[in-house]
Amino acid sequence: MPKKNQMQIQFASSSINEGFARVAISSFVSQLDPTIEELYDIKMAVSEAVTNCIIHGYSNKEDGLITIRCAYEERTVEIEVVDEGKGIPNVDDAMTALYTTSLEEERAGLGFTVMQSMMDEVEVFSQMGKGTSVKMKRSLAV
Amino acid sequence: MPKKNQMQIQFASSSINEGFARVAISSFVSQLDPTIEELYDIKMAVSEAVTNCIIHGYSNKEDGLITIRCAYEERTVEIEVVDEGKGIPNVDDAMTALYTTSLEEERAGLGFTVMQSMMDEVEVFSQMGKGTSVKMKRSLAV
Amino acid sequence: VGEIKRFLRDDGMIKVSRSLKETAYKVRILKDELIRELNREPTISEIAAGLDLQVEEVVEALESNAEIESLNAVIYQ
Ligand SMILES: Nc1ncnc2c1ncn2[C@@H]1O[C@H](COP(=O)(O)OP(=O)(O)O)[C@@H](O)[C@H]1O
Ligand SMILES: Nc1ncnc2c1ncn2[C@@H]1O[C@H](COP(=O)(O)OP(=O)(O)O)[C@@H](O)[C@H]1O
Ligand SMILES: [Mg+2]
Ligand SMILES: [Mg+2]
Repeated sequence: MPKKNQMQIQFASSSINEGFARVAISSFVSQLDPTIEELYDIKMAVSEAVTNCIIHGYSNKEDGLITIRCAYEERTVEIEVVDEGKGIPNVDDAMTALYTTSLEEERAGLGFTVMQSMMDEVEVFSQMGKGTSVKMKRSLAV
Repeated sequence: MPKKNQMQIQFASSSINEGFARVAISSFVSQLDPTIEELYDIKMAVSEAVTNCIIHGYSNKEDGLITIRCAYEERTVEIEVVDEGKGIPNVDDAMTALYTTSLEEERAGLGFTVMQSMMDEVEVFSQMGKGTSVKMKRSLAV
Repeated sequence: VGEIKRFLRDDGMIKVSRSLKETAYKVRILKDELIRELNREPTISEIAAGLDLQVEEVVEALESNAEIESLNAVIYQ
């Protein structure tokens, strides 16, 4: 097992690519021989972040670019999910549980809450009109 | 199933990343619901190309960058495997079956031959000191 | 070469999506078994070793397991 490694993937903001993003991340993280549970947690957090890029960042337009960078050092995994979409006006509000700008019933405003409960750290950087970056960290058990 | 899609992955030239490259490609191509055999062929061709970047392009140095671009339109998949390594002095020679610059016994000089038999088209572009790009196409059965 | 190989292999025509679901089912069974045996969550490589698969294959299968309740459901879908 290498001590350090990193990769980057880029794909269009279509929901069909969520599975690709999940598998790519979990294959890379598998280099650290995690448990299935740890992989599920990480995939779930990544899914929430990617869905946000698609639905909110790009307002469901399928020609936006989503970039995911993933790196690890020892057993700490860092994942950054980036869009170049519309940005978040107030990040603190957005990260509050149940806060949502979606009008559809099924969306519950719990995406960031899920990310925070699956990962050890979640940081969001956003600039209106420039895009959003969600950086997440998770340490795996030995 | 979307008619058109594309993605890109980038990773360090360490053999530990071969599995990651295979899974990423396979997950993306799986959007077209291929057969086991079609996917096996494509993964094998990608493996040979990636191994070449690592062993030949970067002479087994692990800090080189490998880029894979994968796109499809209808059921035709195009994959480009790119390194920024030492380049190939004579591409025609390199692509000849059994031609190899490796001295180790196990390496048989059949990498390009494998790629050509697994894929419908294989094109190689290379510039000394700049790197090598291997572009491969494969049409999937309906 | 390709043509001959294509005729010789009998699993060649099976869709990947189905074979991944079968693997996902086996992963789930073995995972429960290993949890009982080891008293902890098994790692992905322990699962792979137990099924005689590559870690890559397990990773891919995990993505396809969503609503599969039984192997029968997979085989006769
Ligand atoms: N990538 C993004 N680009 C723009 N806005 C975002 C992005 N991610 C999240 N948001 C904003 O943050 C809110 C909360 O996100 P989240 O907790 O995932 O809940 P939900 O997606 O269900 O609305 C969203 O409703 C949206 O307004
Ligand atoms: N990415 C690359 N960068 C530099 N040289 C390469 C690259 N890929 C292939 N080659 C050259 O082409 C030769 C033939 O490649 P291949 O058919 O895969 O056989 P092998 O890898 O077994 O030598 C290699 O021995 C090497 O000299
Ligand atoms: Mg959300
Ligand atoms: Mg070779």
